[in-house]
Amino acid sequence: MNLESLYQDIILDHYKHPRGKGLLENPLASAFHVNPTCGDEITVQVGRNEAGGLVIGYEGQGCSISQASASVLVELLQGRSIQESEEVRLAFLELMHSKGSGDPDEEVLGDAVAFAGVAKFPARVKCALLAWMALQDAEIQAGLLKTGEGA
Amino acid sequence: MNLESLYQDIILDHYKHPRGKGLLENPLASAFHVNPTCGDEITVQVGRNEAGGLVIGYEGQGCSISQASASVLVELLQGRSIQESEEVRLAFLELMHSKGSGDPDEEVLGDAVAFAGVAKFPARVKCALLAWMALQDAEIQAGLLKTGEGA
Amino acid sequence: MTLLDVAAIKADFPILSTTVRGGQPLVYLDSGATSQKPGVVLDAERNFYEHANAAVHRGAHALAEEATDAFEDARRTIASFVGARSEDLVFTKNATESLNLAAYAFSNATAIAHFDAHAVNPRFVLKPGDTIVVTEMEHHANLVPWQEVCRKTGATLRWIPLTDDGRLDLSNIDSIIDKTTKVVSVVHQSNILGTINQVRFLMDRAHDVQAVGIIDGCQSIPHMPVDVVELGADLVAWSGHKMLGPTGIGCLWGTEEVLNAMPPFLTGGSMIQMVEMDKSTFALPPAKFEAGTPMVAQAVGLAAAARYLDNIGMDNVAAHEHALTQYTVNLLNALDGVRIIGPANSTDRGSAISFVVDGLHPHDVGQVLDSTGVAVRVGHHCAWPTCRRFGVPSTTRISPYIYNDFSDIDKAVLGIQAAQEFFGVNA
Amino acid sequence: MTLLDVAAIKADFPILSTTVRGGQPLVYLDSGATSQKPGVVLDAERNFYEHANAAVHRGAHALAEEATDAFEDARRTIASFVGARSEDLVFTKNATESLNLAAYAFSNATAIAHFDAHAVNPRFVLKPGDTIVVTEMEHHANLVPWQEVCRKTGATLRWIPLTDDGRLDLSNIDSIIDKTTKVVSVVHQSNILGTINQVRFLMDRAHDVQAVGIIDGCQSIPHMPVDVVELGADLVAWSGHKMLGPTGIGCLWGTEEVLNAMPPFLTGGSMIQMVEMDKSTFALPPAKFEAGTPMVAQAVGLAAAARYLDNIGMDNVAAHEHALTQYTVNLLNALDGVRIIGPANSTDRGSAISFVVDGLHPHDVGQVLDSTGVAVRVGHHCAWPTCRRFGVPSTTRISPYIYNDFSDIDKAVLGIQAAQEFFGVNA
Ligand SMILES: Cc1ncc(COP(=O)(O)O)c(C=O)c1O
Ligand SMILES: Cc1ncc(COP(=O)(O)O)c(C=O)c1O
Repeated sequence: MNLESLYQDIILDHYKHPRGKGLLENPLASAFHVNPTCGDEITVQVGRNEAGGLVIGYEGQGCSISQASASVLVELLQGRSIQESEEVRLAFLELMHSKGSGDPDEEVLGDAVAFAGVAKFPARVKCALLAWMALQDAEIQAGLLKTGEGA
Repeated sequence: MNLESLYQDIILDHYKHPRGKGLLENPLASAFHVNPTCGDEITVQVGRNEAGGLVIGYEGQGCSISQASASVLVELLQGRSIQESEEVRLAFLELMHSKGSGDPDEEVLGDAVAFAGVAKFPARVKCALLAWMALQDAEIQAGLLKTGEGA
Repeated sequence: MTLLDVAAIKADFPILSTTVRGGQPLVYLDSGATSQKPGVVLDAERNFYEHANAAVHRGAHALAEEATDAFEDARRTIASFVGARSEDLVFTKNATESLNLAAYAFSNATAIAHFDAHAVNPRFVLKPGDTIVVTEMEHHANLVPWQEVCRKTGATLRWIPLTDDGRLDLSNIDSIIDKTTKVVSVVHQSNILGTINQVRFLMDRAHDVQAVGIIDGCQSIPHMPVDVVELGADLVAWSGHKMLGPTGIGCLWGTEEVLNAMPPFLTGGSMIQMVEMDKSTFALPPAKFEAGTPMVAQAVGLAAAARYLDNIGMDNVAAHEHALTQYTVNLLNALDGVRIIGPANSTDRGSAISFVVDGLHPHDVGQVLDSTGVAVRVGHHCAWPTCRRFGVPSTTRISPYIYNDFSDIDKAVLGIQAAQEFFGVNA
Repeated sequence: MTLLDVAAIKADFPILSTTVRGGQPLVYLDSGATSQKPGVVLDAERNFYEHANAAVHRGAHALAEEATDAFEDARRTIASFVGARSEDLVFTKNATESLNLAAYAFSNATAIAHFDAHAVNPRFVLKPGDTIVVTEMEHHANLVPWQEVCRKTGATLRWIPLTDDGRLDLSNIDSIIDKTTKVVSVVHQSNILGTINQVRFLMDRAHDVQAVGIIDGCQSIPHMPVDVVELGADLVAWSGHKMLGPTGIGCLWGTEEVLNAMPPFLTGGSMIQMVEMDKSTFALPPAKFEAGTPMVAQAVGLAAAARYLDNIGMDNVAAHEHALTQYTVNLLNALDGVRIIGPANSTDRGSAISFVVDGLHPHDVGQVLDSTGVAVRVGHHCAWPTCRRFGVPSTTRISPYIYNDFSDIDKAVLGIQAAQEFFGVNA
């Protein structure tokens, strides 16, 4: 049993008590992504607050990993600058593609370090990335990010 | 070397000195067949003489086996009744599908018994049958034979 | 127990004695996706490569003859496995290609008819107003190709809806299959619900209105005795890899009449009669539909698989699976918080059994099972609209085969309970 | 001798130590049709089945992950063998399917545009007056599919003619590739003549007129270093079985832009993004073009073949074949009554060498060679119009590969002389 390395308590907690779930009133852009193998879906919306920071809303249905990952994303990036959030997003991408050999920086990734174990399960990496890919897409649509950056 | 079992003298003789080659003036029907793997082609034509016997003409180009077989066919069947010629044709078909284990009846098959060795070379069976399939086709077109009979 | 000597059968499959996830013995319950291969199938393929490999139907040398013989012997073996003539059996790369081949007969004939109506058989020419009928339980492979035909011809797709217990709802069948219908293409046994459909009835209905009748036999031919001729269809498609055969080979059986009437699909070498720079004529079936160098070694492997199944006896395979189905359905029905999607009994249903667990996502159920060595499939099983029909995003599916026994099912059930426990959703 | 240690290479191929026709050691000179397979390729396939077999891209259990990894690793290996990104490499069952996939992009887009012009990229929509350009030395696989596109769209087929020494006659190229041209699809190395064509020049011409440029790389990729990106084409097709890989797998490489712009071909599972009963959206390439359960074991086998060739070094393969070509051409030129069909020298030509013998039919030449254990191909080599161009019904073809040496060629030449003797046509 290596279930605990995948389903860390932080993940289960975010799954059961998702943070910041809900859609925005006036999003700049909205991206709907599905995982075509399992049907999991997520809508991620972005806007900006007065200070220029990111405002993120989301809705979705799916497995514990995909839903917890969306919740962690919002908790981590809500209100941050585009530049800061890109740094976190890229670090998360790197961690997920590390096949489990990554050495995640908790300073940057916060609760998202809990996903380190997911990287050992290639079939679940897509679940963990679902919200993050949708975020990138929404940011590109909103003109906050250029196409192809860091993808 | 088992070349001699394939290329019996009779076959080489018919190849070098084809009998009855040439087209008919007023055929009842004409069938053009090709071997799509090698491009060998034959046209077989049928008519009937006053006694009701078969009149056969042909033209073609191809390997020794296909050309000798056409020559043997004409020599054997020219002037015979439809019924007799069917008997020979079916006996030849059987011999060709015998994989070399056939015991050909020289009374029925005449020079065509020389093709017994060809039956051991699956890739050449088609060559040997080319004229005989075209004959059947021409006979069906001419109304001398019903579709599917013995095929 | 059941009729089969499962321990002996298991020993024939090298992979079934391996372990996964750090030492867990593998319990493979995902045969609906793909089956495992017995050693005899792997041996047959290798033996072909080591002794007879050459291009088929094109060469005249000794190896080419042996390769051609091996290929055509394989065709005869596989044809006779389903009660067919070998002339009526077309090899493809998988069932998806087989179904696309059927679908393209319609879009190709329709396109050619624009320029040369006499060159095609009118049965295959579609126009706006024509309808194509499928069911709401099709695998994407028997749905998307027909959507595409509609996009290309203006025809309309209709489908037979489902009842809540996962059967075809035939109450309005006369308004679904009607005079406008040109194709009826239905799955024999659903890969997600397990339902076995009354295909003979539907094929007869298709023929009543002169439609072409097609059956997706992917989940029936590996699991029960099937005589394709008796199904009453014009075309039947299935895959080799789900019946112990290699990947990369599928089959399409058709009646002589319909195979002759269909235009070719893939074109190129070995499917022609004559070729000139600006026009070609085509060979007779099955060659007409087998352009290019075929999957020769895979055909030889699949023939070995058919012989292996024949030795067990397809009646015995079906009886064995029926017993497993009954056992599984009963256990799942007894589990709190577990709901079967599809028939919740073992009447007219095969061994693919989908279910959902209250409060748990199938991915998470599957992951817990996996951590105990039990391999099941989670997701929409390429039948996404069927999931939607039952209001679930996806399911977990147990699909046993000849190498599974009751103890494998027990392990799966224990895993489901472990998942409920782990995620704290015990009923 | 040449650069390669042929004896050591031969020992890697189990079939090459077998005998044929009652004890004759096999001399395999038919690699243009299909190559033999080294043990490492057979081992890789078997190892996959025995340790990792499962459905790819669909499952989440341990085996499914291993199978998916094996499949995608294979894609990376094969892509890097031809200098490509793995995202741009599509697996098919053979080159014929790859070329049909390309051709169907045009007929499908054209049919869809009838009903929904916005749903397709206009580059792929054809109409009467548009032209498709091929050459007079195409394999049927790169000719018949385009004839079929013309039948379905009203477009016209044009071809680049040949010179008497078997080269492309480019003297009128500007009137062949012109503003009406939407596709230029040409063979890189002819399988019948051996000619290596100036594909870069032709692809650039294609792009000058905004046509899609396609290369049939079946006979080049196995035999010389090829960087598909540098060829300048939009799409490049080839087969696995001619480059030491298993039967049942082919490749289509494409630029990201063109693969994205093409409509899907085969549709069904694994190539979708979302499916509803009446409409679907599609995945990105390469998945978009890989409907159904793929040829997983074959991809793994082909990757082993690519590694095997990489270990030898494609430069060395090409140099070796060049030496064999030179040797063969010289010997054939020196034989009375023998005429090479194709370039009669070794400049810009590969090792497939066709010839005719005065007074002898190729079938009979091949048969005599076969009786001495030498396997060559006879017939029109699926390039029937090319035969007609040279006024011959068919040819005999010697096509050596890495496991052949000069002594194999010597045996073939002895066989030709024996045939002349046997049939009494000695010059
Ligand atoms: C030049 C060329 N193109 C296309 C093909 C077709 O390849 P396949 O039969 O593997 O589809 C071949 C080989 O037969 C070939 O030599
Ligand atoms: C019912 C059904 N139809 C079609 C298919 C498609 O088969 P394949 O993926 O082998 O083409 C499958 C399996 O995936 C299936 O279960």
